[in-house]
Amino acid sequence: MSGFLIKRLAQAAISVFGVSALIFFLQRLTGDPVLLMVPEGATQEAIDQLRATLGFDRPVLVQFGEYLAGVMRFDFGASIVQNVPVLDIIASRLPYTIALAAAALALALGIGVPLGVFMAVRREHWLSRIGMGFVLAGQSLPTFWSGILLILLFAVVLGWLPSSGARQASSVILPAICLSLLSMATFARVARTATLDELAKPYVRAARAKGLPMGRVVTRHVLRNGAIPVISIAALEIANLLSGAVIVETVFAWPGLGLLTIQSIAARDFPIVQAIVLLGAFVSIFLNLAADVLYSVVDPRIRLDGAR
Amino acid sequence: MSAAREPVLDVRNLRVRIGEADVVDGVDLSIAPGETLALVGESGCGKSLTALALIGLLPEAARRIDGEIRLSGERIDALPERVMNRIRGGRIGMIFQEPVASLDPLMSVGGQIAEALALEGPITPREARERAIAMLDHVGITKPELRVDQYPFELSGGMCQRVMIAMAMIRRPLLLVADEPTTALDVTIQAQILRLMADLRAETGAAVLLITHDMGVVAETAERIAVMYAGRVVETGRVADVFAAPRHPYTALLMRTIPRLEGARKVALPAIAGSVPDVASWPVGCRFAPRCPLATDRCRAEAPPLAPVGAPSQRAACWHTDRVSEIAA
Amino acid sequence: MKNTVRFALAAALAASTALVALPQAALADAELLTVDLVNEPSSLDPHMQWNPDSYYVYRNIFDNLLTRDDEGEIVPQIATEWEYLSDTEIAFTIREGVTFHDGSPLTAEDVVYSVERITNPDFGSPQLSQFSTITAAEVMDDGRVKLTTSAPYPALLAQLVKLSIVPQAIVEEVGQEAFNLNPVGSGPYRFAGWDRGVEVRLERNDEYWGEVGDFPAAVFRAVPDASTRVANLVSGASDLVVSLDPDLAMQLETADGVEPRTALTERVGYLKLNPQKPGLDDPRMRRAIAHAIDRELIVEGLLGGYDQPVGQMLTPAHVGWVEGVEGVPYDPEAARALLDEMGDAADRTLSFATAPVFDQRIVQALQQMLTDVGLDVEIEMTDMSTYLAKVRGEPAQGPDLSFGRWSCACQDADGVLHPLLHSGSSWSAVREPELDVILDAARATLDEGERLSEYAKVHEYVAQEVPLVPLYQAAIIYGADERLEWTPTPNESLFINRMDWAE
Amino acid sequence: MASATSLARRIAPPRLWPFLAIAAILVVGAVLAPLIAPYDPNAQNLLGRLRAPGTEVRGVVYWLGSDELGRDLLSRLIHGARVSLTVAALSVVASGIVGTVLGMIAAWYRGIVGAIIMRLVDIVLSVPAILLAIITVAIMGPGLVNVVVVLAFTRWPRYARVAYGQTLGLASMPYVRLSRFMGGSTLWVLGRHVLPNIVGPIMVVATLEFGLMVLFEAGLSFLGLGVQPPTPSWGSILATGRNYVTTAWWIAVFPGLFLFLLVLTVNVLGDHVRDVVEGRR
Amino acid sequence: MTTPDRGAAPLVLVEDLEVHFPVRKGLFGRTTDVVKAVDGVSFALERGRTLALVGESGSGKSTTGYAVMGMERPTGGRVVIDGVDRATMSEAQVREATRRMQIVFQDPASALDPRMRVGDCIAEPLRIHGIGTRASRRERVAELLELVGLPPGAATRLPREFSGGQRQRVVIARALALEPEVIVCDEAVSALDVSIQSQILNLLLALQERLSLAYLFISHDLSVVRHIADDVCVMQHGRIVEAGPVDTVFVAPAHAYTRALIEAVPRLERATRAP
Repeated sequence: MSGFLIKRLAQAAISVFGVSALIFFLQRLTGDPVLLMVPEGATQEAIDQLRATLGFDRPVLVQFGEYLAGVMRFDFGASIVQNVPVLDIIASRLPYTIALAAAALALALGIGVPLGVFMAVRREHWLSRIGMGFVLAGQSLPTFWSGILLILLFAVVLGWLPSSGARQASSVILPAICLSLLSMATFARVARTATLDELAKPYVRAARAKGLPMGRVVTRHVLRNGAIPVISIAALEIANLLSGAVIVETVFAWPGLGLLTIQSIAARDFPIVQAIVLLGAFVSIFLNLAADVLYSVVDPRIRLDGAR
Repeated sequence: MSAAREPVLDVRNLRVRIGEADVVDGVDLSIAPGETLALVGESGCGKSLTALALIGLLPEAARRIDGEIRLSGERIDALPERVMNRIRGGRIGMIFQEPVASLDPLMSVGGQIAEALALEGPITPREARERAIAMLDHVGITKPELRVDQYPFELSGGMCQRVMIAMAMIRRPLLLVADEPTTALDVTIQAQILRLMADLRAETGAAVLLITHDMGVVAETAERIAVMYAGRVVETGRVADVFAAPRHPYTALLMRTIPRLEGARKVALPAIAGSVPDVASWPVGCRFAPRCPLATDRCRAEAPPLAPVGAPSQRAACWHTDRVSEIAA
Repeated sequence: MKNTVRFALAAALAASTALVALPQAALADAELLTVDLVNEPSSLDPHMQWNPDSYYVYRNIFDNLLTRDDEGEIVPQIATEWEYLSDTEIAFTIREGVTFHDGSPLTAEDVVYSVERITNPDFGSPQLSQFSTITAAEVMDDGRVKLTTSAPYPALLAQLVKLSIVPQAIVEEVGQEAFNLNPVGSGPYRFAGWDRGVEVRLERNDEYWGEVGDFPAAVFRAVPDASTRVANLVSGASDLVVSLDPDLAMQLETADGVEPRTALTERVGYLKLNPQKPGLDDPRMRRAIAHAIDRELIVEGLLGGYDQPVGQMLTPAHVGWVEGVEGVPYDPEAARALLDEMGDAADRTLSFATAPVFDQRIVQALQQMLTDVGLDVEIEMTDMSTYLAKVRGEPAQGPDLSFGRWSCACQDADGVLHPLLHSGSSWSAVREPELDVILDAARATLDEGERLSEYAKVHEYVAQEVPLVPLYQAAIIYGADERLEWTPTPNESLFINRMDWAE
Repeated sequence: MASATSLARRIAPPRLWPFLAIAAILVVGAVLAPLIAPYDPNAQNLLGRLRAPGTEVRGVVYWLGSDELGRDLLSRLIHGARVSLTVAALSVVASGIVGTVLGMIAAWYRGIVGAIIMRLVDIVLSVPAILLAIITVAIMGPGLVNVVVVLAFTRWPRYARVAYGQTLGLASMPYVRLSRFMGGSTLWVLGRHVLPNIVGPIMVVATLEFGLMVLFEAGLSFLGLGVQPPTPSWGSILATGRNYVTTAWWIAVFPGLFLFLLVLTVNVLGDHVRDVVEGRR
Repeated sequence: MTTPDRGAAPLVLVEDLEVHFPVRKGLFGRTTDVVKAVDGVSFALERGRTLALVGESGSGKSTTGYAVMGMERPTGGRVVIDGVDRATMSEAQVREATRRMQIVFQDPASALDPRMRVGDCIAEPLRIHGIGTRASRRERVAELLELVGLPPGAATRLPREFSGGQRQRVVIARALALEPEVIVCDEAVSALDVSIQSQILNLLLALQERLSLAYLFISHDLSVVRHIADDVCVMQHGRIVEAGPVDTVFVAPAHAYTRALIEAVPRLERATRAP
């Protein structure tokens, strides 16, 4: 167990370092934020002065070294644009991201998985066909488009829900629906595939032969066995939710990290982007790790030594 | 007619269709209490589908289009699912070819046995566990109190098959259907499992439908045999009678084509030409005709009925039962 | 399945707890003015940033040395009057009785401190270039504040409209970072809180020396998507939204209870030509381009008539606007003739730089108009940062054409024409010594008449040589609740104390 | 004969025919766009802006209405099909090839090479795709080719993962071991045995990705980073159209409908490909 | 034995062969245990003879076969091919040894690339070894198909169009392509239907006679082994418990395990004794 963890953490460290370096240098290839900060017509001297004040006139490698040294001390710097410590900014945005992602994930899992299982168990049922149509429809529309439709319908026409922002708890509903559509389809598909795979296995027939009704076979055996692919997809999907949130958060003015990401990239606010990427890398590594741990909980055959 | 004489299983004219093809084509079977009937055939002859049709667990693509199935005289072929669930595992136990894969990999073997017990009626977990342990012990698993909490992957194939047998027999079924129960096992394990099945049969008086492709296994375990070829029973009778004088060329060839521990060595074995035809291209007439050394035009045009021939117990579906001894020689 | 269900439940639980933890706003609707900006302010320290979303907010917290009235005239704010001591020295009388939100009085020292702070190169204010001509600020014996410039600088007063006064004592005591998080000014509203990413809250300053606002509180939210801003306004979630385009304004006109509010600003929409590139070094091609463009059609057909076509690189809101300058007329025939004259030299694909923040319809319409007279134009849209780097760099490497909307936020020709046309400016692609002389001369005198005559020459040059094609004076379009009493001004400020509900 | 029919039915059962028809129409429409489109998709008429479907302005009939610059929406949608399909197809092909090759190599060599490649997969997967896209566009500038490059760059790990797993599995298959044992070179074994056998699962990923790529391009257009204006893509039309939902619904509704049909078709066909590949039908 | 005389040395000589697999377990994935799959096995296979390795699953018989083929690296002992130790072979010698030894697996389905036409499958060893032109290879494929009793048209079809027995014939044809001297048959007939099994056994016997092949015949089926082999090694837990000519071992098994194995084989004869 701990050997496995150490190996995974070492791999993770390499990945995180790679991600940081990649993003650090890529970003600096795209120029710096100075021009975005100064008024139109700012003189060259003023621009150079600001550049020097912010430290962008130094060699990139020096900047990278400094950045790494900072990260080692858990110092992620301050936002160039906002002049506020990056950690404070991220800490204030993170709850919104978690709320949105969790709500979307709950919707996606809560609807997608049962739907997928149903579609596998009752393949010819009319509900299966409708369900599949619904799922396909959900993932066939760009979120920026379904988003505005949701706003127009539920906020403007019906007036049931807030149109945007995060003032009330109910504000999360529309963006969560919008964000969950794609993942819901993915979960439904994976659950369907996994269930179909399991249904074809000999133990299902054997369980039926010992007299278990189909429903019990599904709930007691198939679902548990089919959970593994769902778990591994869930880990990937959470990462997707976070990145899909960029557009959803933009449309719904939801103050999560997605919106912050895109704004920070546009503003070339390097320290924030850098920190978000780092956070993202950690989250994705953590999720994969969590998925592995979950596998071993579900499946006695998997011990955490990396081998099945 | 006394209850004892009534067959445990009586199947009439069973037909199973996949797509356009009748993969099981008019099969009749009957097993007396305490008797073992061996259903023999090569892969794809429909013997497993026959077994699955008996317990109403045909795969999605297949459907039973005809046939009466009686269990101790009672029709079970048109029962609602709910009632059928009680028969499965209760009055008919079944074991399969792949013992490891036939157990849920994520549930302890004790759990799976307990699950079968719970179907019988309310039972406390403690009692279920005790009965599971007792049954494991009964099927010859050492240290049952340890094994009961283990998972299938921690057990060998032979042990898994013992677990399967335990699960199938724990509710004392009238009929045990065993679909190639020893094919995946080593010979020494096979011998043990067959002995275990024989012991349990003797103890419970259950009838056994044993599906196998191994004539040796048939010889050692069954009283009666039904040989299937391409969806039909081509010969049936008491094992001793059929083996002594097979009346269908396929049976005869099948018995001669196997190398034996007491035969000649390093010589060409009598072979059956060609291979088992695909379901989609089953010939008209006698389906064995294309591979049969005795085949005539009649065979290729007209399917022979399963008719009494030879010993009193014996029946064969061949136009040339009289010439089969030519091959057997 | 049990696991997935359990997982889903856990996720739902996490979601609901996270939501409960969110800050809840509870204010009576009518008491609170809700304004939807595009982005949240980057900083509320008035010296630390330069962008409209910050300005909209902090301008209500801070008073500036000078300000403009609704007609756009420069009028007193913290300075009550001013007097030129010489061409390079100007003395300001500081208003008495003004207090910061903490109750401390605003003094001449605070004014000097504010000037020194923003002009200190090490401080790194993005606004440095607007005030860099100021070389000294001192409190005079009579309590007035004297500013000294390195040379006569006619746009100084216009620039000082943007100089916010910060409290020296507080800034020095709490330090830069804390002041940034909790800004204290002397304006009509005080800072009440900032949920990062969500909203900035302001409260009315009841002790304000000037016009005290009617709204007890205001909230500024960041809503990046224009369609969402419109939806917010229509659904009643906000009272005022900024930055709409004419087509969205049209939506408001058809909706109940809301309406567009517009004002012509000092922004000039223009097409910049790069005379340093082959083909475009020929004035005939540049004239042809100017002839090809139908400003009227763009304004009337595309911009819904909110904007105003211009023939010079200024707007009537600018000092330096010369009445009657027509610019190059729309004449596609003349354009084609000029291009024919050039022959093969005109056969080149012209790159046309733009960025997503600009109205792409205009850019595409321009492209179409140029295509119509036989030019081959390819749009290169990049994000703003890349766009700025391209249009500002060495012209030889820059794009052939670029679209822009220029604002110096000073309503003075010097802030537009000097950077865009002077060879010493990195924003200019023009290398014309004679023009440099004119621009320098116009900048070196405080005499408005003299300046006007110099700028008339510049307009003449632009119309003749066409380094720029002035297109229109941009309108700013807000969406507002019909009941909101408020008129937008050219300098794009949102003074909450000048707003009220009707009735 | 009968088996040929049943094969045809297995590959294209009747319930798929409507979707195959849609796919065919879309592809043919995209290929023949210049011939089919009634007007020049970029021809503006600022005096004929935002006209409802069926309106005629100076001899030009806007069957599906006109857009915010008075261009014929139908013509733009037909040409847009070209762009959307091209971007999706090219990016799927590019990322598919890169990912498959890297995945196979990683599984074949294992060890250091495999570790490096799979770490790279982790890295790219752990960075939000949109962020990589934005940065890449910022460096390279937008445009059709660059959009494809961006998509390929961000999506290849998905194929690499599948190729990796599949190749690992195949490497232990007797025929692969035998080929290798007999002295088959890496290129030989990977090219002759591994690649043909992992094409199925890769195709499954590709069909899923295809729909996503169409949406991704649309997302980039929404953020102003898609194909260059005035080039029409469904995504870019839809992105502008959403500003006109209440005033000129047709600009957003028609591309939305087309996009929906396309992605739906791809998904339905993709599901079918998956079922066939995985032997579930 | 030590003289590298081609005539005298057995074709395959295995001495004290050990194949141990590490089992990684425990906290840090240390090697805490080894599985002794093959543990000191010795035998010799002569030209034109059939040596059977018989035993139950896990007895190490397949691993031994792989080690002989060079597909598994021994951890101890020697595999000597025609007088040359595998461990000391040059690259060219390895190549040559590869050519002279071929293997037929149990499952013909997984032994053939499902996407490769049968002709290409059979010609693959030739192509890899760079033997012949396209045309000559096609000829050779036709020859081989005939040799194993398949119609010439088979070359252009895919494996899935054939039955299990026919596929095993294809596998055998491929094994014969390089004119090997030894064929390792790893449970080569175990997965086949009974009616097919005898066909393949007959084919193997015929081929041996015609091409003087040596077989290393790995099987768990004692009846089959007795039928086809000259000599037999009975394996249990990685060791040979009994070895000798088939007649001797089957008639008078010396080891208890051998006796148990033989006794466990179900026999037709017993049916007649049944009540």
